[in-house]
Amino acid sequence: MDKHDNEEIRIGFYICHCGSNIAAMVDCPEVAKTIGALPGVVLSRDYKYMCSDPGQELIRKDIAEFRLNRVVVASCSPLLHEKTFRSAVEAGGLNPYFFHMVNIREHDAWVHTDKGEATKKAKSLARAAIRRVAKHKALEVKQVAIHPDVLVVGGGIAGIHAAMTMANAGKKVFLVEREPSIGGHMAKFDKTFPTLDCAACILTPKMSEAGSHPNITLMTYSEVVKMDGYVGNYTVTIKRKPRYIKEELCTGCQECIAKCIYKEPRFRDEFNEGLGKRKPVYIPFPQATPQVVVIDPRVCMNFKDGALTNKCKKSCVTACGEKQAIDFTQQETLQEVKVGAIIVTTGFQTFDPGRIPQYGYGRYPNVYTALEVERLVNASGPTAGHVVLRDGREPKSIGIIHCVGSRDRLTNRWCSRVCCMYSMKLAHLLKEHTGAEIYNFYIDIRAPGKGYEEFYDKLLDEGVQFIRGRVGEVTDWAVSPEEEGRLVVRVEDTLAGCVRRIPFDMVVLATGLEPKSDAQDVRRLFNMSCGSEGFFLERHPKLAPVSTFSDGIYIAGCCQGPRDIPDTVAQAGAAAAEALALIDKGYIEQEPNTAHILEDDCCGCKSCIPLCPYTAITFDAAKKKAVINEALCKGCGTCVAACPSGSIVQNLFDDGEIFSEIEGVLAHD
Amino acid sequence: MTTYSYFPGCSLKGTGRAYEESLLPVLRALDVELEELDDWNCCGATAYMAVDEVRACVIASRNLALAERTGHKELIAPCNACYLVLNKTEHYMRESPSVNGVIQNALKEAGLASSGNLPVRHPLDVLVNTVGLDAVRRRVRRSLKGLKVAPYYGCQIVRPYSTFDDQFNPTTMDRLLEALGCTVVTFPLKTRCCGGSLTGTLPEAGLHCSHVILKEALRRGADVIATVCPLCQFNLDSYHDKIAAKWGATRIPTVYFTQLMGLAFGMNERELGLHRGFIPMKPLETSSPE
Amino acid sequence: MTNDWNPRIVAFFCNWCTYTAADLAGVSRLKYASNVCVIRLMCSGRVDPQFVLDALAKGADGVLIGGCHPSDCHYVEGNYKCLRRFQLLKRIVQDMGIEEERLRLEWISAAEGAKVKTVINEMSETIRRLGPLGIPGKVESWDREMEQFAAGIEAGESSAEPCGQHAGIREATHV
Amino acid sequence: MSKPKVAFYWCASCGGCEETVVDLAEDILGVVEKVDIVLWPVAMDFKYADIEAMPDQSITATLLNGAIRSTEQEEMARLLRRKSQFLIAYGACAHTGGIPGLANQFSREQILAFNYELAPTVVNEGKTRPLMESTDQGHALHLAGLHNVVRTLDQVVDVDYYVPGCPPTPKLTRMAVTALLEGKLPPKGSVIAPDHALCDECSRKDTKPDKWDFTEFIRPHRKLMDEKCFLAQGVVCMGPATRAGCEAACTGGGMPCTGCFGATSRVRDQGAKILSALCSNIEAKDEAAIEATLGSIPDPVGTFYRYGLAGSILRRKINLPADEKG
Repeated sequence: MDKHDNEEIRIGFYICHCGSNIAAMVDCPEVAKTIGALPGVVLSRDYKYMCSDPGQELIRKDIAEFRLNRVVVASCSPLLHEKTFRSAVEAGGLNPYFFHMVNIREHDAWVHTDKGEATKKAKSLARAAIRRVAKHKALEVKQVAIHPDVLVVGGGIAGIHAAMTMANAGKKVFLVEREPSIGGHMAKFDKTFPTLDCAACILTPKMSEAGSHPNITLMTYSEVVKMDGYVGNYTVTIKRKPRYIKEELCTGCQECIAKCIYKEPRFRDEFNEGLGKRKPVYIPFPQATPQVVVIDPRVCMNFKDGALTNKCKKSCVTACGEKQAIDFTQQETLQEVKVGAIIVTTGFQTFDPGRIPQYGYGRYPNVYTALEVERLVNASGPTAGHVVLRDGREPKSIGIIHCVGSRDRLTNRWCSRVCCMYSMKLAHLLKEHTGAEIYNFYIDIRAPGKGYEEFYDKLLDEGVQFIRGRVGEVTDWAVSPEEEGRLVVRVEDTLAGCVRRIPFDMVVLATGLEPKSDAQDVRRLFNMSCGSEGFFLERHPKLAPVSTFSDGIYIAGCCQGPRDIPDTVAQAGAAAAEALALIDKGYIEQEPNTAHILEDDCCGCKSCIPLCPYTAITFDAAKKKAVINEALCKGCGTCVAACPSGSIVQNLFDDGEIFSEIEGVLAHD
Repeated sequence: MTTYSYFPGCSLKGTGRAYEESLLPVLRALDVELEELDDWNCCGATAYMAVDEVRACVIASRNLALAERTGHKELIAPCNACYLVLNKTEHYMRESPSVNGVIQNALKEAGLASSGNLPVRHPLDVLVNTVGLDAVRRRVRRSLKGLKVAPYYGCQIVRPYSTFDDQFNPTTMDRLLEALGCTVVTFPLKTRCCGGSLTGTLPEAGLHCSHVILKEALRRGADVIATVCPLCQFNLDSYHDKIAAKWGATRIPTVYFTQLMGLAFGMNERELGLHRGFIPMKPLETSSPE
Repeated sequence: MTNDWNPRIVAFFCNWCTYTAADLAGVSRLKYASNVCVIRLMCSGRVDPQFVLDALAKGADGVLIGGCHPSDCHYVEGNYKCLRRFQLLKRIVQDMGIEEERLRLEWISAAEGAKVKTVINEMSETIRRLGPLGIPGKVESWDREMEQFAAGIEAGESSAEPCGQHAGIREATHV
Repeated sequence: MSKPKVAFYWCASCGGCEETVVDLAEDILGVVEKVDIVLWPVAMDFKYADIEAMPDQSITATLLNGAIRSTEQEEMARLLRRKSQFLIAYGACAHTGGIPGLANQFSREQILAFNYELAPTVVNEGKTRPLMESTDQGHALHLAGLHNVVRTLDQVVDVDYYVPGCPPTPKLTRMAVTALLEGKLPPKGSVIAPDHALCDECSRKDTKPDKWDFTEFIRPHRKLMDEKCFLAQGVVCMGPATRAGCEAACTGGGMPCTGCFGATSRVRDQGAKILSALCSNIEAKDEAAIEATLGSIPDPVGTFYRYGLAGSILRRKINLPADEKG
């Protein structure tokens, strides 16, 4: 049935030393010798770096010189270099799929300790590949056009920067943000370390630019609920939550807020971490983008438990006047967009200090989180930048506890990377605002960045105290008059070598960064993986840090792991560049590992039809046989395994190939 | 009427007699019967644990085996030390095949066996999470309104196995006491060391631990300290003269939470063993039976 | 079992989760038993029960299948299909006299390099304990009864009893 | 020139195959006059000696039915192989082991013990077992020995063609014979039957649903079957994994297919394949629920390997002894 069935098989085998990575644990010449003796193998070499140009050149030359028609390379993981070698084979004039790769680095040399055993295993794996490759068939790569538009999920600094980069490159971008305004965490910060330039001053321009950019469609107060399709051709469904305001009509004059029947703001203000109050109709913060108010149906008089009652006299509507931007009947809507690539920048959440009760957050009013303090010191914050405790006093002494929910086996093991620096930033700002005496309790100071260490020095000069030791507890248990009515930090001073009790008016917890609580859902939504700690997993820790295992889906910012603003922006740029590279190619080549029905053999039993998650298999009522639409097939092979009469074949993974691989790994020398 | 296996341990038959005297009637009043294990032995705590952990577990495991044989679904151990050692033993039996091996062999010798899966529970846990606070409230005859109590849990009940409450800030007893009408004072030293056996070996250090707790309880304006552990009760109640001599008087009674429950249930102070404490509790003249 | 004997395990790993996890184990330089050979498939749903039986028949002492965690399948539900087949296959294999521990299905996500290590080590320990399955050898020994017999005939001494149980039929008995 | 010589022989089988030859009805006459039947124990009287006397290859074709289970069967298989140009495995037993192949789940001793002692219908105080050598009134009597393993014909000797089925249909038999007589031979090793699965010719095919979502497998005796596809009714039908050619005799007659024609040429293990197809379409997603559904298949081996065990990938229960005298 296949023209290659009867041709003479001439296999070239190459085993790579990968410097000493493989050679140190696998006796490469020995393997080359053994494999060279196998039937069908006309050439067997070991070489220092197969992936290098000379290595690939070698393959090309050999194909011509030795009339090779199959090639096997034993080196690293195919996930890393399969493409490389396939193109080398192609360059040699062969169909790229007359090639098979053997993973003797990640799956052998690196994980074993006995050279004899590792070598034996390398032989088995190679032998399997030799038997398999003989069965390989010539395959055609399918080219699929790419949709040029892009989706960015998450409107924090990462999302904004990625969107801007691509929009400036002329791409149409959909920027989806869950909150009523873009800006993310950065918008809540007062100053940024170590330069101390104000976050708002550098972020706001970017926000409004993104909001007004002709190539950017801003979708705030919206969430992605579904993603279909494949790289280059994704169909994404976006939920637009009702903000009860017609965005296009609202001018942001905020009259409605002023005229709301609630004279005073009295509801928890999310943006100010609950330190401030807002009205049912509000605008999250002065620089919010878009400058469009939003109505909170949970507290608005005109609703009850979110349901419209029209009980309110609607002074806001009157205030809005002929603009008529307020629409209480607004419903949640679903919107579909088609894009070629997706950049996920969904960010992080801060650690909930309630999980460490011994630090007293929630029990002692004067224990604050760092993010709360960011709002306290912020000029546009709830206290207009006036640092006062909940009881109105100004703190005379402040303790800042580092690594709360970081580097801790009981909560999160990782270092959150930014806490040391922002703690020092807050120390500086608090001192500036209050002149209070300030202590930092740290495990190690981690200041690895441009101007970071210098900033640490600066603080030492400013007389901020640093005590090395993880704080045991924050308590109001007083043993001396000066401790009465204050918060006592009990800590082992590991430099002085003694346990100390230090009383404070205010304690600040430098809470760490962790994956968003719904990261797992988002991961599933976009078909990504998560690391063990729950941050999104990059395709390769070194070489593909913003790619994921799903082609065309990229990640940037803290959703991939804790990082500071400069790194986040750099990463967002990188993700944008990757997406642009993908899109501007115009088409993607699809791995031809799809399945097809052997029409004469199919008996039309329909076993396979319900199994396909992509409905690629349909029943041809006329022929009474199943048909696979290879454009929809993603090549999982589930139907192939299930076909009871063996009438479905999967390219690259057909039964014959796999059986011979099994035979190969089990055959003895 | 639900029945549990009951492992009293040495304390409840000795220094902690009052605990048992109050525990049994209080539970009975709430339709819970305790059936004392026949032929139980030392739980393996203290010295054993320090000398040879595995053997200590073997000793404990015998009690677990006996309990499983009774067919009751759960075992109740009121003494924190017993509670901890029994749980610890089961933990090892599940986690460490080697330790489990030793234990099973030893048990086989005695014609016994233990799955290591029998739930070992503290009465506090049972009262709040199984019997329930509503049932408790319904049974209150004489509210303890006005009585200021410092809830003291000790170290062993939530550490290292926080099976039913937070390791650093347990609140189960707080809620129970509130259900009795008491005012529970905020007590940051809830789980701080009472001195444990140091009071015997290193009095200086041990007594200071107790002193700190007593002093803070007074500072918080508590009338009484409520405890869930015989050793804590003993340490906090028995050394007042020595403590006074060293750091000044800190007279405050320390009673078992079950004794307070008994009072609230309108039971007789003597039956509840309240007369056994060195520092007697002020009679509750204020609150009269409702 | 003899210590010099090393179990042979064939593993079928899905490309997206378990194979990647195994790569991660490599990158993290975790060390594990060297007697497992991984065959890469795109999805655990591609694991045809025939592959498992064939591997055993060709000399594997155990077969390990690795896929994405439930509801994490790169192809939505391939891993469920695999699980369903696996559960019945296990029963059949047991009925055919093979210890069920010789088959193992594990969900290992791309992040769980350490799990690859533990699973493989556990499994090769289990199988070391069970001893060799050695089906090819068994089949050989089964067929010996024939070889000997055939040899007997060739030697034209079929009235003898090569297997001690053959009755010569030279004297033409009527049928 | 003389007529081509044909032999029929009968090993471990029920005799149904012989019936089919007879079922050729009047066609048999056509066959008889075109060929010389040199061996047909069931119908005519021959001596093995006559066969032995023939020169090798002198028989044009031998249609051998039945699995190889005894030393005698083995010897005859080898003998006939030697004497024939074409050896044809005729019927499920010779082809894939057939029902006798199910004996590969038991050891030789288990089988003898059950048949001669333990079976409830057996009364045998003396625990007498058949002897291979015995004398009766001075005559030495010989019996064939029972092998430990049941084998398909091609596990013993080289086979040229296969005619599948339990039993094969007259139509296929005719096809085979005609092919031989007219010299229109398919490639060696072919199975003389279509190479697609049964559903293709099943009258119930059109009632096959597009989604199965099995929650339970019902056994045929449990309920009255209607005209719909058996799988649609939750009944295990081997049709999808079984070679066509029987013209859906069973499903047409109200019984699900039990798989006697064996698998298609693209499948190595019929049982594994039907298992894969059915299980993939179970509704449940968690182990417990899946287990519950599978619980309704009490004997998977007997169900999925009814005719194919001896020829399957595993062939025989692995932990049975290789050699057992009895």
